[in-house]
Amino acid sequence: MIKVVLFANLREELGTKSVCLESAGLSDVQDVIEKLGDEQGANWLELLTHDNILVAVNQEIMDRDAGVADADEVAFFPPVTGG
Amino acid sequence: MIKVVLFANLREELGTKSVCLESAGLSDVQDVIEKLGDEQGANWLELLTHDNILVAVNQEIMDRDAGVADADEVAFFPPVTGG
Amino acid sequence: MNIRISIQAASFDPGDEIRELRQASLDVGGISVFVGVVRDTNEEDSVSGLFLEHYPGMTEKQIKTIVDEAGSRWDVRAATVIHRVGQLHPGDEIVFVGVGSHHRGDAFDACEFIIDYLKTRATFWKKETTGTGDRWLVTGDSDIQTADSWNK
Amino acid sequence: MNIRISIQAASFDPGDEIRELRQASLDVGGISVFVGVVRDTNEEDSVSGLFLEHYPGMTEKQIKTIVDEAGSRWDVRAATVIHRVGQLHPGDEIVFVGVGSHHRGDAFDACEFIIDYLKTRATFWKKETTGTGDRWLVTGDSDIQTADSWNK
Repeated sequence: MIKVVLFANLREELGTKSVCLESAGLSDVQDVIEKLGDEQGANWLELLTHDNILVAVNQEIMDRDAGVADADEVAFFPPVTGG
Repeated sequence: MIKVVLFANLREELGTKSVCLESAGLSDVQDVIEKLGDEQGANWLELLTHDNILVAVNQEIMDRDAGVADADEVAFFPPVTGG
Repeated sequence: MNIRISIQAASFDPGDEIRELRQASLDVGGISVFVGVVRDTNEEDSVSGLFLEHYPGMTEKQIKTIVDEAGSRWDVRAATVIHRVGQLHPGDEIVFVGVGSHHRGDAFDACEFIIDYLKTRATFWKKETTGTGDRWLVTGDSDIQTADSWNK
Repeated sequence: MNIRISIQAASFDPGDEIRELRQASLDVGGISVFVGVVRDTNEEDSVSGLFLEHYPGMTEKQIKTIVDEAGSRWDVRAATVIHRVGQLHPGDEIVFVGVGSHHRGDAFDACEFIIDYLKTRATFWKKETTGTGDRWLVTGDSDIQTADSWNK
Protein backbone atom coordinates (compact mmCIF):
# COMPACT_ATOMS: atom_id res chain seq x y z
CA MET A 1 0.00 0.00 0.00
CA ILE A 2 0.97 3.63 -0.57
CA LYS A 3 -0.27 6.11 1.98
CA VAL A 4 -1.34 9.47 0.59
CA VAL A 5 -1.56 12.38 3.03
CA LEU A 6 -3.05 15.82 2.46
CA PHE A 7 -2.65 19.10 4.29
CA ALA A 8 -4.22 22.52 4.66
CA ASN A 9 -6.68 23.54 1.92
CA LEU A 10 -6.18 20.23 0.08
CA ARG A 11 -7.22 18.34 3.19
CA GLU A 12 -10.28 20.55 3.54
CA GLU A 13 -11.31 20.67 -0.10
CA LEU A 14 -10.84 16.93 -0.65
CA GLY A 15 -12.50 16.14 2.65
CA THR A 16 -9.92 13.71 4.04
CA LYS A 17 -6.44 13.79 5.53
CA SER A 18 -5.26 10.48 4.14
CA VAL A 19 -6.15 7.64 1.76
CA CYS A 20 -4.42 4.37 0.91
CA LEU A 21 -3.72 3.11 -2.60
CA GLU A 22 -2.71 -0.33 -3.85
CA SER A 23 0.87 0.14 -4.99
CA ALA A 24 0.59 -2.27 -7.92
CA GLY A 25 1.25 -0.47 -11.20
CA LEU A 26 2.34 2.81 -9.57
CA SER A 27 5.89 3.76 -10.42
CA ASP A 28 6.03 7.51 -9.78
CA VAL A 29 4.14 10.37 -8.17
CA GLN A 30 2.38 11.20 -11.43
CA ASP A 31 0.93 7.67 -11.44
CA VAL A 32 -0.28 8.21 -7.89
CA ILE A 33 -2.03 11.43 -8.87
CA GLU A 34 -3.72 9.80 -11.86
CA LYS A 35 -4.90 6.85 -9.82
CA LEU A 36 -6.28 9.21 -7.17
CA GLY A 37 -8.18 11.00 -9.95
CA ASP A 38 -9.61 7.69 -11.14
CA GLU A 39 -10.53 6.37 -7.72
CA GLN A 40 -11.50 9.53 -5.83
CA GLY A 41 -12.82 11.86 -8.51
CA ALA A 42 -11.76 14.42 -11.10
CA ASN A 43 -11.47 17.19 -8.51
CA TRP A 44 -8.50 15.31 -7.01
CA LEU A 45 -6.72 15.30 -10.37
CA GLU A 46 -7.44 18.98 -10.80
CA LEU A 47 -6.28 20.07 -7.35
CA LEU A 48 -3.19 17.84 -7.15
CA THR A 49 -1.87 18.93 -10.53
CA HIS A 50 -2.00 22.64 -9.68
CA ASP A 51 1.38 24.30 -10.31
CA ASN A 52 1.88 25.42 -6.74
CA ILE A 53 1.15 22.08 -5.06
CA LEU A 54 4.22 20.52 -3.46
CA VAL A 55 4.94 16.80 -3.19
CA ALA A 56 6.90 14.93 -0.53
CA VAL A 57 7.78 11.25 -0.70
CA ASN A 58 8.66 9.78 2.68
CA GLN A 59 8.84 13.32 4.08
CA GLU A 60 11.31 14.64 1.50
CA ILE A 61 10.24 17.25 -1.06
CA MET A 62 10.28 15.64 -4.53
CA ASP A 63 9.30 16.35 -8.12
CA ARG A 64 6.28 14.66 -9.68
CA ASP A 65 8.52 12.25 -11.55
CA ALA A 66 9.95 10.87 -8.29
CA GLY A 67 9.62 7.09 -7.96
CA VAL A 68 7.29 5.49 -5.45
CA ALA A 69 7.26 1.99 -3.97
CA ASP A 70 5.11 -0.08 -1.66
CA ALA A 71 4.89 1.33 1.90
CA ASP A 72 5.86 4.84 0.78
CA GLU A 73 4.15 7.91 2.18
CA VAL A 74 3.25 10.48 -0.47
CA ALA A 75 2.19 13.94 0.73
CA PHE A 76 0.53 16.78 -1.16
CA PHE A 77 0.34 20.28 0.20
CA PRO A 78 0.30 23.97 -0.74
CA PRO A 79 3.33 26.27 -0.19
CA VAL A 80 4.18 26.56 3.49
CA THR A 81 3.25 29.61 5.56
CA GLY A 82 4.72 29.09 9.04
CA GLY A 83 6.86 31.23 11.28
CA MET B 1 33.39 76.34 39.04
CA ILE B 2 33.96 73.68 36.43
CA LYS B 3 33.37 70.11 37.55
CA VAL B 4 35.82 67.56 36.16
CA VAL B 5 34.79 63.89 36.25
CA LEU B 6 36.91 60.83 35.54
CA PHE B 7 36.00 57.24 34.72
CA ALA B 8 37.49 53.74 34.53
CA ASN B 9 41.29 53.54 34.53
CA LEU B 10 41.60 57.36 34.69
CA ARG B 11 39.55 57.40 37.87
CA GLU B 12 41.70 54.65 39.35
CA GLU B 13 45.08 55.94 38.22
CA LEU B 14 44.39 59.52 39.25
CA GLY B 15 42.81 58.38 42.50
CA THR B 16 39.63 60.45 42.34
CA LYS B 17 36.34 60.48 40.48
CA SER B 18 35.89 64.26 40.38
CA VAL B 19 37.60 67.58 41.10
CA CYS B 20 36.44 71.17 40.83
CA LEU B 21 38.32 73.97 39.12
CA GLU B 22 37.86 77.74 39.26
CA SER B 23 36.54 78.62 35.80
CA ALA B 24 38.36 81.96 35.60
CA GLY B 25 40.78 81.99 32.68
CA LEU B 26 39.59 78.67 31.24
CA SER B 27 38.16 79.00 27.75
CA ASP B 28 38.40 75.49 26.31
CA VAL B 29 39.04 71.86 27.25
CA GLN B 30 42.76 72.21 26.55
CA ASP B 31 42.91 74.96 29.18
CA VAL B 32 41.17 72.64 31.64
CA ILE B 33 43.72 69.88 31.01
CA GLU B 34 46.65 72.27 31.48
CA LYS B 35 45.23 73.68 34.68
CA LEU B 36 44.66 70.14 36.01
CA GLY B 37 48.31 69.39 35.22
CA ASP B 38 49.39 72.51 37.13
CA GLU B 39 47.14 71.92 40.14
CA GLN B 40 47.04 68.13 40.39
CA GLY B 41 50.37 66.99 38.99
CA ALA B 42 52.18 66.15 35.77
CA ASN B 43 50.68 62.64 35.63
CA TRP B 44 47.27 64.28 35.03
CA LEU B 45 48.62 66.15 32.02
CA GLU B 46 50.21 62.99 30.69
CA LEU B 47 47.14 60.77 31.09
CA LEU B 48 44.55 63.29 29.90
CA THR B 49 46.46 64.15 26.72
CA HIS B 50 46.72 60.50 25.59
CA ASP B 51 45.41 60.08 22.05
CA ASN B 52 42.69 57.63 22.98
CA ILE B 53 41.18 59.63 25.87
CA LEU B 54 37.71 60.96 25.09
CA VAL B 55 36.25 64.23 26.33
CA ALA B 56 32.64 65.11 27.07
CA VAL B 57 31.39 68.59 27.95
CA ASN B 58 28.01 68.56 29.64
CA GLN B 59 27.64 64.90 28.65
CA GLU B 60 28.26 65.45 24.94
CA ILE B 61 31.39 64.07 23.28
CA MET B 62 33.59 67.02 22.21
CA ASP B 63 37.03 67.78 20.80
CA ARG B 64 39.71 69.29 23.03
CA ASP B 65 39.16 72.72 21.49
CA ALA B 66 35.54 72.77 22.67
CA GLY B 67 34.71 75.83 24.75
CA VAL B 68 33.96 75.61 28.47
CA ALA B 69 32.14 77.98 30.78
CA ASP B 70 31.34 78.29 34.44
CA ALA B 71 29.13 75.43 35.79
CA ASP B 72 30.10 73.08 32.95
CA GLU B 73 30.84 69.42 33.58
CA VAL B 74 33.93 68.16 31.76
CA ALA B 75 34.47 64.39 31.63
CA PHE B 76 37.53 62.39 30.63
CA PHE B 77 37.40 58.67 29.90
CA PRO B 78 38.92 55.87 27.82
CA PRO B 79 37.11 54.33 24.84
CA VAL B 80 33.89 52.63 25.93
CA THR B 81 33.59 48.85 26.32
CA GLY B 82 29.98 48.12 27.21
CA GLY B 83 27.44 45.75 25.80
CA MET C 1 25.88 22.20 19.68
CA ASN C 2 22.82 21.79 21.96
CA ILE C 3 19.68 21.67 19.84
CA ARG C 4 16.11 21.75 21.11
CA ILE C 5 13.20 21.55 18.66
CA SER C 6 9.58 21.44 19.72
CA ILE C 7 6.30 21.60 17.81
CA GLN C 8 3.61 22.11 20.40
CA ALA C 9 0.11 23.41 21.02
CA ALA C 10 1.06 24.83 24.41
CA SER C 11 2.46 28.31 24.90
CA PHE C 12 6.11 28.71 25.87
CA ASP C 13 8.06 30.97 28.19
CA PRO C 14 10.76 32.91 26.29
CA GLY C 15 12.50 33.63 29.60
CA ASP C 16 12.92 29.93 30.39
CA GLU C 17 14.19 29.25 26.88
CA ILE C 18 16.76 32.06 27.08
CA ARG C 19 17.91 30.77 30.46
CA GLU C 20 18.53 27.32 28.97
CA LEU C 21 20.47 28.78 26.04
CA ARG C 22 22.57 30.84 28.46
CA GLN C 23 23.29 27.82 30.63
CA ALA C 24 24.19 25.56 27.69
CA SER C 25 27.81 26.66 27.92
CA LEU C 26 29.90 29.35 29.60
CA ASP C 27 31.24 30.03 26.10
CA VAL C 28 27.90 31.59 25.17
CA GLY C 29 28.57 35.33 25.06
CA GLY C 30 25.50 36.39 23.11
CA ILE C 31 22.00 35.09 22.54
CA SER C 32 19.87 36.26 19.65
CA VAL C 33 16.18 35.52 19.91
CA PHE C 34 13.22 36.00 17.61
CA VAL C 35 9.69 35.74 18.91
CA GLY C 36 6.85 35.81 16.38
CA VAL C 37 3.49 37.09 17.53
CA VAL C 38 0.04 36.70 15.97
CA ARG C 39 -1.01 40.11 14.69
CA ASP C 40 -4.55 41.40 14.71
CA THR C 41 -4.47 42.54 11.10
CA ASN C 42 -3.23 41.17 7.80
CA GLU C 43 -3.58 43.00 4.48
CA GLU C 44 -6.10 45.44 5.99
CA ASP C 45 -8.46 42.75 7.31
CA SER C 46 -8.85 42.31 11.03
CA VAL C 47 -7.82 38.86 12.21
CA SER C 48 -9.57 37.24 15.15
CA GLY C 49 -7.84 33.85 15.07
CA LEU C 50 -5.08 31.86 13.46
CA PHE C 51 -5.10 28.08 13.05
CA LEU C 52 -1.80 26.29 12.47
CA GLU C 53 -1.43 22.86 10.92
CA HIS C 54 1.82 21.03 10.23
CA TYR C 55 3.19 17.75 8.86
CA PRO C 56 4.22 15.80 11.96
CA GLY C 57 7.57 14.12 11.55
CA MET C 58 8.59 15.98 8.40
CA THR C 59 8.49 19.36 10.12
CA GLU C 60 10.86 18.32 12.90
CA LYS C 61 13.30 16.82 10.38
CA GLN C 62 13.23 19.98 8.28
CA ILE C 63 13.88 22.20 11.28
CA LYS C 64 16.78 19.98 12.34
CA THR C 65 18.25 20.36 8.84
CA ILE C 66 17.83 24.15 8.98
CA VAL C 67 19.52 24.36 12.39
CA ASP C 68 22.37 22.07 11.31
CA GLU C 69 22.90 24.26 8.25
CA ALA C 70 23.06 27.35 10.50
CA GLY C 71 25.57 25.52 12.71
CA SER C 72 27.78 24.80 9.73
CA ARG C 73 27.76 28.45 8.64
CA TRP C 74 28.17 30.19 11.97
CA ASP C 75 29.43 29.61 15.49
CA VAL C 76 26.36 28.13 17.18
CA ARG C 77 26.73 26.72 20.71
CA ALA C 78 23.04 26.18 21.38
CA ALA C 79 19.86 26.60 19.35
CA THR C 80 16.20 26.32 20.28
CA VAL C 81 13.24 26.35 17.89
CA ILE C 82 9.69 26.17 19.20
CA HIS C 83 6.72 26.45 16.87
CA ARG C 84 3.16 26.37 18.09
CA VAL C 85 0.33 24.65 16.22
CA GLY C 86 -3.42 24.57 16.69
CA GLN C 87 -5.73 27.49 17.38
CA LEU C 88 -4.04 30.79 18.29
CA HIS C 89 -5.27 34.34 18.75
CA PRO C 90 -3.88 37.87 18.22
CA GLY C 91 -1.14 38.62 20.72
CA ASP C 92 -0.21 34.95 21.14
CA GLU C 93 3.42 33.97 20.69
CA ILE C 94 3.65 31.61 17.73
CA VAL C 95 7.36 30.90 17.21
CA PHE C 96 10.58 31.14 19.22
CA VAL C 97 14.02 30.91 17.64
CA GLY C 98 17.01 31.35 19.93
CA VAL C 99 20.71 30.97 19.17
CA GLY C 100 23.54 31.14 21.68
CA SER C 101 26.97 31.86 20.26
CA HIS C 102 30.40 32.97 21.32
CA HIS C 103 30.00 36.09 19.16
CA ARG C 104 26.97 38.30 18.79
CA GLY C 105 27.22 38.67 15.00
CA ASP C 106 27.04 34.89 14.59
CA ALA C 107 24.08 34.71 16.98
CA PHE C 108 22.15 37.33 14.97
CA ASP C 109 22.94 35.80 11.57
CA ALA C 110 22.15 32.22 12.59
CA CYS C 111 18.88 33.27 14.27
CA GLU C 112 17.69 35.32 11.30
CA PHE C 113 18.72 32.54 8.87
CA ILE C 114 16.69 29.97 10.82
CA ILE C 115 13.52 32.06 11.00
CA ASP C 116 13.78 33.04 7.32
CA TYR C 117 14.07 29.39 6.27
CA LEU C 118 11.42 28.27 8.73
CA LYS C 119 8.95 30.60 7.04
CA THR C 120 9.60 29.29 3.55
CA ARG C 121 10.72 25.67 3.96
CA ALA C 122 9.10 24.11 7.02
CA THR C 123 5.74 22.35 6.57
CA PHE C 124 3.43 24.64 8.51
CA TRP C 125 0.23 26.14 7.17
CA LYS C 126 -1.76 29.02 8.59
CA LYS C 127 -5.47 29.64 8.30
CA GLU C 128 -6.82 32.99 9.37
CA THR C 129 -10.21 33.75 10.80
CA THR C 130 -11.32 37.17 9.58
CA GLY C 131 -14.54 39.16 9.53
CA THR C 132 -15.10 37.98 5.96
CA GLY C 133 -14.52 34.28 6.66
CA ASP C 134 -11.63 31.84 7.06
CA ARG C 135 -8.79 31.72 4.57
CA TRP C 136 -5.58 29.73 4.13
CA LEU C 137 -2.62 32.05 3.80
CA VAL C 138 -0.28 31.98 0.82
CA THR C 139 3.47 32.52 1.06
CA GLY C 140 4.49 36.09 0.41
CA ASP C 141 7.03 36.58 -2.37
CA SER C 142 8.99 38.80 0.00
CA ASP C 143 9.49 35.88 2.41
CA ILE C 144 10.80 33.69 -0.40
CA GLN C 145 13.16 36.44 -1.55
CA THR C 146 14.37 36.94 2.03
CA ALA C 147 15.22 33.26 2.44
CA ASP C 148 16.80 33.06 -1.01
CA SER C 149 19.04 36.02 -0.20
CA TRP C 150 21.06 33.77 2.17
CA ASN C 151 22.26 31.85 -0.89
CA LYS C 152 23.84 34.91 -2.53
CA MET D 1 7.21 54.01 19.91
CA ASN D 2 7.36 52.68 23.48
CA ILE D 3 10.90 53.05 24.82
CA ARG D 4 12.22 51.62 28.09
CA ILE D 5 15.84 52.24 29.10
CA SER D 6 17.32 51.06 32.37
CA ILE D 7 20.86 51.05 33.77
CA GLN D 8 20.74 48.87 36.84
CA ALA D 9 22.78 46.68 39.16
CA ALA D 10 19.97 44.14 39.51
CA SER D 11 19.49 41.22 37.17
CA PHE D 12 16.55 41.25 34.77
CA ASP D 13 14.06 38.70 33.48
CA PRO D 14 14.20 38.46 29.67
CA GLY D 15 10.80 36.75 29.70
CA ASP D 16 9.14 39.70 31.42
CA GLU D 17 10.80 42.12 29.02
CA ILE D 18 9.65 40.17 25.96
CA ARG D 19 6.13 40.03 27.37
CA GLU D 20 6.09 43.82 27.70
CA LEU D 21 7.35 44.29 24.15
CA ARG D 22 4.68 41.90 22.88
CA GLN D 23 1.94 43.70 24.77
CA ALA D 24 3.05 47.17 23.66
CA SER D 25 0.85 46.91 20.59
CA LEU D 26 -1.13 44.30 18.66
CA ASP D 27 0.77 45.57 15.62
CA VAL D 28 3.92 43.88 16.94
CA GLY D 29 4.40 40.82 14.74
CA GLY D 30 8.02 40.12 15.56
CA ILE D 31 10.36 40.72 18.46
CA SER D 32 14.13 40.52 18.07
CA VAL D 33 16.11 40.22 21.28
CA PHE D 34 19.77 40.18 22.10
CA VAL D 35 21.00 39.05 25.51
CA GLY D 36 24.69 39.49 26.31
CA VAL D 37 26.24 37.11 28.81
CA VAL D 38 29.49 37.39 30.77
CA ARG D 39 31.85 34.76 29.37
CA ASP D 40 34.34 32.84 31.42
CA THR D 41 37.22 33.47 29.04
CA ASN D 42 38.58 36.42 27.08
CA GLU D 43 41.66 36.22 24.87
CA GLU D 44 42.66 32.89 26.40
CA ASP D 45 42.59 34.08 30.03
CA SER D 46 39.98 32.71 32.37
CA VAL D 47 37.71 35.42 33.74
CA SER D 48 36.27 35.14 37.23
CA GLY D 49 34.51 38.49 37.42
CA LEU D 50 33.53 41.57 35.45
CA PHE D 51 33.02 45.02 36.96
CA LEU D 52 30.98 47.56 35.00
CA GLU D 53 31.13 51.30 35.47
CA HIS D 54 29.18 53.93 33.53
CA TYR D 55 28.64 57.69 33.29
CA PRO D 56 25.25 58.22 34.95
CA GLY D 57 23.07 60.63 33.02
CA MET D 58 25.16 60.63 29.86
CA THR D 59 24.68 56.89 29.28
CA GLU D 60 20.90 57.09 29.40
CA LYS D 61 20.90 60.05 26.99
CA GLN D 62 23.18 58.23 24.56
CA ILE D 63 21.03 55.12 24.60
CA LYS D 64 17.92 57.22 23.98
CA THR D 65 19.67 58.78 20.97
CA ILE D 66 20.67 55.33 19.66
CA VAL D 67 17.11 54.00 20.03
CA ASP D 68 15.61 57.10 18.39
CA GLU D 69 18.02 56.68 15.49
CA ALA D 70 16.94 53.03 15.11
CA GLY D 71 13.30 54.19 15.17
CA SER D 72 13.96 56.64 12.37
CA ARG D 73 15.58 53.96 10.20
CA TRP D 74 13.23 51.03 10.80
CA ASP D 75 9.68 50.26 11.87
CA VAL D 76 10.06 50.11 15.67
CA ARG D 77 6.89 49.82 17.76
CA ALA D 78 8.62 49.18 21.09
CA ALA D 79 12.23 49.02 22.25
CA THR D 80 13.80 48.03 25.56
CA VAL D 81 17.44 48.44 26.54
CA ILE D 82 18.67 47.21 29.92
CA HIS D 83 22.35 47.35 30.84
CA ARG D 84 23.68 46.11 34.11
CA VAL D 85 26.48 47.81 36.05
CA GLY D 86 28.51 46.83 39.11
CA GLN D 87 30.07 43.46 39.86
CA LEU D 88 29.05 40.57 37.58
CA HIS D 89 30.26 37.00 37.14
CA PRO D 90 30.53 34.49 34.27
CA GLY D 91 27.10 33.35 33.13
CA ASP D 92 25.41 36.55 34.31
CA GLU D 93 23.25 38.40 31.83
CA ILE D 94 24.78 41.82 31.23
CA VAL D 95 22.67 43.48 28.55
CA PHE D 96 19.19 43.10 27.04
CA VAL D 97 18.13 44.75 23.80
CA GLY D 98 14.64 44.01 22.53
CA VAL D 99 12.79 45.50 19.57
CA GLY D 100 9.19 44.86 18.65
CA SER D 101 8.23 45.63 15.08
CA HIS D 102 5.50 44.97 12.55
CA HIS D 103 8.04 43.12 10.38
CA ARG D 104 10.73 40.69 11.46
CA GLY D 105 13.46 42.12 9.22
CA ASP D 106 13.04 45.54 10.83
CA ALA D 107 13.11 43.97 14.29
CA PHE D 108 16.40 42.18 13.57
CA ASP D 109 18.08 45.19 11.96
CA ALA D 110 17.04 47.66 14.66
CA CYS D 111 18.09 45.28 17.46
CA GLU D 112 21.51 44.58 15.94
CA PHE D 113 22.03 48.28 15.21
CA ILE D 114 21.30 49.20 18.82
CA ILE D 115 23.65 46.60 20.34
CA ASP D 116 26.43 47.46 17.88
CA TYR D 117 26.20 51.16 18.76
CA LEU D 118 25.81 50.45 22.46
CA LYS D 119 29.13 48.63 22.40
CA THR D 120 31.02 51.46 20.76
CA ARG D 121 29.21 54.65 21.73
CA ALA D 122 27.63 54.30 25.16
CA THR D 123 29.70 55.28 28.21
CA PHE D 124 30.23 51.91 29.86
CA TRP D 125 33.58 50.48 30.91
CA LYS D 126 34.40 46.91 31.82
CA LYS D 127 37.12 45.68 34.15
CA GLU D 128 37.89 41.98 34.18
CA THR D 129 39.14 39.95 37.08
CA THR D 130 41.50 37.27 35.75
CA GLY D 131 44.02 34.87 37.25
CA THR D 132 46.76 37.35 36.39
CA GLY D 133 45.05 40.37 37.97
CA ASP D 134 42.42 42.96 37.10
CA ARG D 135 42.42 44.82 33.80
CA TRP D 136 40.30 47.44 32.09
CA LEU D 137 39.17 46.23 28.69
CA VAL D 138 39.87 48.12 25.50
CA THR D 139 37.44 48.39 22.59
CA GLY D 140 38.05 45.81 19.91
CA ASP D 141 38.64 47.20 16.42
CA SER D 142 36.11 44.66 15.16
CA ASP D 143 33.39 46.24 17.31
CA ILE D 144 34.16 49.68 15.92
CA GLN D 145 34.11 48.35 12.35
CA THR D 146 30.82 46.58 13.03
CA ALA D 147 29.18 49.78 14.26
CA ASP D 148 30.70 51.85 11.45
CA SER D 149 29.31 49.42 8.87
CA TRP D 150 25.79 50.76 9.57
CA ASN D 151 26.87 54.08 8.02
CA LYS D 152 27.69 52.53 4.66
